[in-house]
Amino acid sequence: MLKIDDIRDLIRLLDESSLTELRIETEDMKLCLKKALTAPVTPPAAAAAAVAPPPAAAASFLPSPEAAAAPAADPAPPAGPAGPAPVQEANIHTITSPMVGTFYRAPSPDAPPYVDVGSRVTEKTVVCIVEAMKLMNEIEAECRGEIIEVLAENGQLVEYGQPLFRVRLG
Amino acid sequence: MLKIDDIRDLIRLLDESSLTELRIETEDMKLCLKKALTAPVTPPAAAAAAVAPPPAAAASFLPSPEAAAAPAADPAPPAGPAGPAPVQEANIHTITSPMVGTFYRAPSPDAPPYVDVGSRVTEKTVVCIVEAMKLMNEIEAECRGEIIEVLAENGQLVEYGQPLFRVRLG
Amino acid sequence: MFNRILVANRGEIAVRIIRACRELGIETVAVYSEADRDALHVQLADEAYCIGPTPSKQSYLHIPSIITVAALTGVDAIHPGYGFLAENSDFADVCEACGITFIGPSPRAIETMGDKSAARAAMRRAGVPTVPGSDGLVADANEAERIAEEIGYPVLIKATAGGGGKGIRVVHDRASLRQAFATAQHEAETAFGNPGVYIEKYIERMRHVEIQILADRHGNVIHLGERDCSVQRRLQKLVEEAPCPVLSEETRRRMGEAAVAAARAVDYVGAGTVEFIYSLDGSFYFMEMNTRIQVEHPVTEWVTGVDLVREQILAAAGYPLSIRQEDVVLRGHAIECRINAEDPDRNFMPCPGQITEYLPPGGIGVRVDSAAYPGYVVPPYYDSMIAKLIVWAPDRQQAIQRMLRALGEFRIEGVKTTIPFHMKLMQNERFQRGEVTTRFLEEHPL
Amino acid sequence: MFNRILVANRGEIAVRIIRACRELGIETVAVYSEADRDALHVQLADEAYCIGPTPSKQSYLHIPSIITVAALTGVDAIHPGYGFLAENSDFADVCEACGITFIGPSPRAIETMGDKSAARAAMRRAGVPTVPGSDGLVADANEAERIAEEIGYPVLIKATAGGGGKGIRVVHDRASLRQAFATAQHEAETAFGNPGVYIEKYIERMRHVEIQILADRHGNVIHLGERDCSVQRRLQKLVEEAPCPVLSEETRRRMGEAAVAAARAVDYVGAGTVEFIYSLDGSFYFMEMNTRIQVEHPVTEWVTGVDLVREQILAAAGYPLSIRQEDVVLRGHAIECRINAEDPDRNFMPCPGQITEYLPPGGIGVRVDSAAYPGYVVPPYYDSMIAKLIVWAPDRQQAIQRMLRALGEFRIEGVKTTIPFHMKLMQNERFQRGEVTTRFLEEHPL
Repeated sequence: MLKIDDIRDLIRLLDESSLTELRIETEDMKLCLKKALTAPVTPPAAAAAAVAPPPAAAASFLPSPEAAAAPAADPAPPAGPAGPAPVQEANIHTITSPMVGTFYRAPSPDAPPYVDVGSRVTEKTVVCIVEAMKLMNEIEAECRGEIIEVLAENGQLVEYGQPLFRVRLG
Repeated sequence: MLKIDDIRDLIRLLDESSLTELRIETEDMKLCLKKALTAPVTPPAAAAAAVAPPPAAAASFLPSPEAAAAPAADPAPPAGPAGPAPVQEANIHTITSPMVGTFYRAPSPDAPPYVDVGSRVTEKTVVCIVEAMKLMNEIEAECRGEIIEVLAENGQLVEYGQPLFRVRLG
Repeated sequence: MFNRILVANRGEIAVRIIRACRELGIETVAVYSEADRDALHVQLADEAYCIGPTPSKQSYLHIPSIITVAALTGVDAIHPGYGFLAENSDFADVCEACGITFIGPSPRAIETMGDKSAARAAMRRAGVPTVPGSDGLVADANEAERIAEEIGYPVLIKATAGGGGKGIRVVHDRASLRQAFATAQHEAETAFGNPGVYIEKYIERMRHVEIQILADRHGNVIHLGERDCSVQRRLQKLVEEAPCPVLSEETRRRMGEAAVAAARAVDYVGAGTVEFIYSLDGSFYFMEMNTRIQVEHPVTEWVTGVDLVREQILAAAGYPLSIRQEDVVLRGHAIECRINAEDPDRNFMPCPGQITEYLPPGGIGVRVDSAAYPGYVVPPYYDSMIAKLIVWAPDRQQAIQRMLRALGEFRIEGVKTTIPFHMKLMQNERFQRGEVTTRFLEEHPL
Repeated sequence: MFNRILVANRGEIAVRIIRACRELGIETVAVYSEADRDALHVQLADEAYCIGPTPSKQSYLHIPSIITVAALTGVDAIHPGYGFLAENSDFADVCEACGITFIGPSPRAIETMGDKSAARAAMRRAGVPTVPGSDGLVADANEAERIAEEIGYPVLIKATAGGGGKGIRVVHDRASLRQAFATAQHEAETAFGNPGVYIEKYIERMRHVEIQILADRHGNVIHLGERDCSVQRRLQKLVEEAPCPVLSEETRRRMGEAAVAAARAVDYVGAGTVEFIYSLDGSFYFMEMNTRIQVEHPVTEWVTGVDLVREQILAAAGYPLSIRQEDVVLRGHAIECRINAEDPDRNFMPCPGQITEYLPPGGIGVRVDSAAYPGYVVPPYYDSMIAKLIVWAPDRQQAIQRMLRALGEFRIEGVKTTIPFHMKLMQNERFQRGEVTTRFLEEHPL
């Protein structure tokens, strides 16, 4: 009869091999090990989830007749929806948009931007404006640190939750 | 018999590996460990495959209205379809039915069975009859050894490929 | 014609609208809450924007966000679906003010029909039969008592701002009227922010029969026959069918004409539904008008061959209706079952979760409207409907057999559904004979 | 009525038959080959039996095994579907001899229509127009030459035992006739075990138009309008529609009457199809009769509202047809696309394999007949059809838009399919204008 160490070995062997299943039957014992089909099968959930991350991919789960017919003729779609916020690195904070609207980096077209890469911010520093329904919503940093990346473009439609700035805390 | 610590080890092993399933059956114990596929989704492939193995489960993928309505009133369904032949143990041969038909263990109702558990068979030994289209087809052992199990019942409908006898070779 | 429409909804109705748009060559813009990132309507639309967090109030009901997306994506029109903002006249107003077509009737029509007591009054003026009751709002318990005596018990006290079965109390005798009246007013105030209530005679044995109407901007108003939605649980519809199994041709005609009169009374445009109480003696009374597309619209689509969402969009764009009243011919029988993620064995407790396996039924006479797919997670935040299963057959008996067949084929694993309930219902002899009132499930639990 | 039917087929048509039986309250017995253990028809039937190994000859074409299961499970009838044993008169004979109803016409009718030259002769006697050509089999090359001169080139040399586009040669001039005749005879002998050939005028620019008929055992024969199956690739149908976009009401009537006469000539019972060559000048000629249910039957079901498989089963059980000729009314337009596991970019090379993701389209006017499901493995041993996608709309243009919408929604991953081909076809202007002959794809590759 197989011992626990034998089984451990078998698991490791199967794991490292390209095999997907192992069955042993003896007079006094049956053992069956199975492995998920590594890559070939994308489970639907993963496929669906995979839809979100890359911007503009949200409409790609099912091809639209138009898209299939004229893949290149699409008239400049606006920025795709924001994927789920990227994994937070330690010490880095991402400022996201609290509403859907137009993103403006400055209070007026000819004014300098509120912040830029390298700017120091505190909780109350206004970092941008998101315009919704003709209302200019000043967005505050809500953290203390240094802007290390601007993630949205001036005048762009930003979604709820879309990352706008990355800030190194401190 | 496995101890709780062994099982704990096995769980950890399975968890850390890319395997998804582990089954152990011994005389006095059955153990089955399963893991959800990456995302907690059952990939359709695995789900569909799971339909086949247990005999009589083939018709269960979609419930029939009748079945759901009156689960007990089903008028004696004949033996379910044969599942895939069980894994061949070393030294054991399974004689399967080469056609669909009625299984008879003896040449006539009052004659003794061709073979029984313990009977010695050679390649040409007739082990049973499968009647199809009023034709009595004598089935030969096609192996040499000792009958250790009779798997079908006299007068039963047997499918193509259905296991009829188990023979210990030698 | 519209080039681009924003779909201000989620779930199967958002998918339904996207399908209609695609067939019309109209681009679609979907909006979604954070919980609906992986939703089918998001995947099917040409573009999709996250407009807010999970709670509806901050997303699907949040007018500023929706209007912002509409303006920034340059849509010509917004389709509100049903629920959410579909019967919100403020929203229709805002759309109009922003130069975006609201696919639905005028804000005034929504408002009139949304105020139940104003609607009753308008219907009476239009000559549509209404249930005996108060002329408008009832000021106090004394007046309530007087009216109840006049029309006879039992009576209903209804919140004028209610709807969809909410804000209603039954009073069986004088002894309990005063207490009930006070409670009803208080509840109406709390639930709807409007304490106004009115009184109606309570018709105990009734069928819920409703007429589908279509109207364009050129004065054409037609009706497309009725739907029977009598199978209800706590005033929520579970099964709908067309035609109603007990309506005479003559009553159908009169009810249809009443519905057209109701629509004309508010200068209706688009698709709408006039709900009637159908008493078992053959008389009928106006109940309310739903100024939007309805969940159960597919059964009408199948027996008439008319695509209601398409007509609704075309009417909003100023096109005349594609059919005239005389072209409306009912053919065969259609039934819809609402497949909800609920456990019928545990008092229809909602069962959100992941659908691990999903295979809808197919073949002849079967339609499935759904936003589900294998791996989809039914979120616990919105309604529990997973799919609408609609069947058609030449007659009702065959339609019931077909529904039973399709329900048996429908494979949904991972969450409990109402499929077993519907299978029992389809095999119930009373249901098969068409002997159903709105209290059917109460009186004959399956 | 039958209590229990054996379904002697696999794939979507087996599922179709099981669905019809279930709706009629008839139990079903499925049979399957070793390769089809996990097939949907096996899962859906009330019982299922493995009857042999993978090759059709040893399973789906193996009469003794099928009859054995039928006898042992006590079925009243066998439905052969299409293909396999559906047009095998020996099988129909054996069924009869065993006291089991064969759901189809008599063995004699199958035989007559299966012998193409005998069928032509029978049709001429019945007054059904046939293509100019030989009176029966052509004995030798001299006779062939004489007939070809008479009717004019180009001509077709056809194997009397052929069918479904197999065993046909085109001869364009006298120079190549003798050689072609000899080769054709040899091929016919080799392929069908019968060297008999006959000659017909080759009509180059034609549409394939066929009439659906239904007949019962009480002498009622009706037709249910036509299907246009002109979109073909190597004589294999890819897309079918009803009605034919160019047929006049008058031609429809005459063609229908000719089809009824054809059916009456062989005392037909059940569902059958009379295929015609429709020449662009408006004339039509009998091509052949298929004595079974056809792949493309759903388009007729949708425009007529008649369940053909149900009628077929009821007729076999001795019931009269449920509709009369005057009740047959065509409504709207239906199109079917055959979704095959083939790579349209690589010359329609078959692509068997596992379907890793599967989500059929839904919503208004969409029907899917399929035996696929997520995880299903399309075996390489049988035909490559995965699904039939059928749409209905009030007119042809809307039906095309709807088909495009549904094709775009249809999600099949893991195998290549003909969906991209169908999307191109639906967007082709000639197809949209209905200007299609059987050589369309040859002359205008998509």
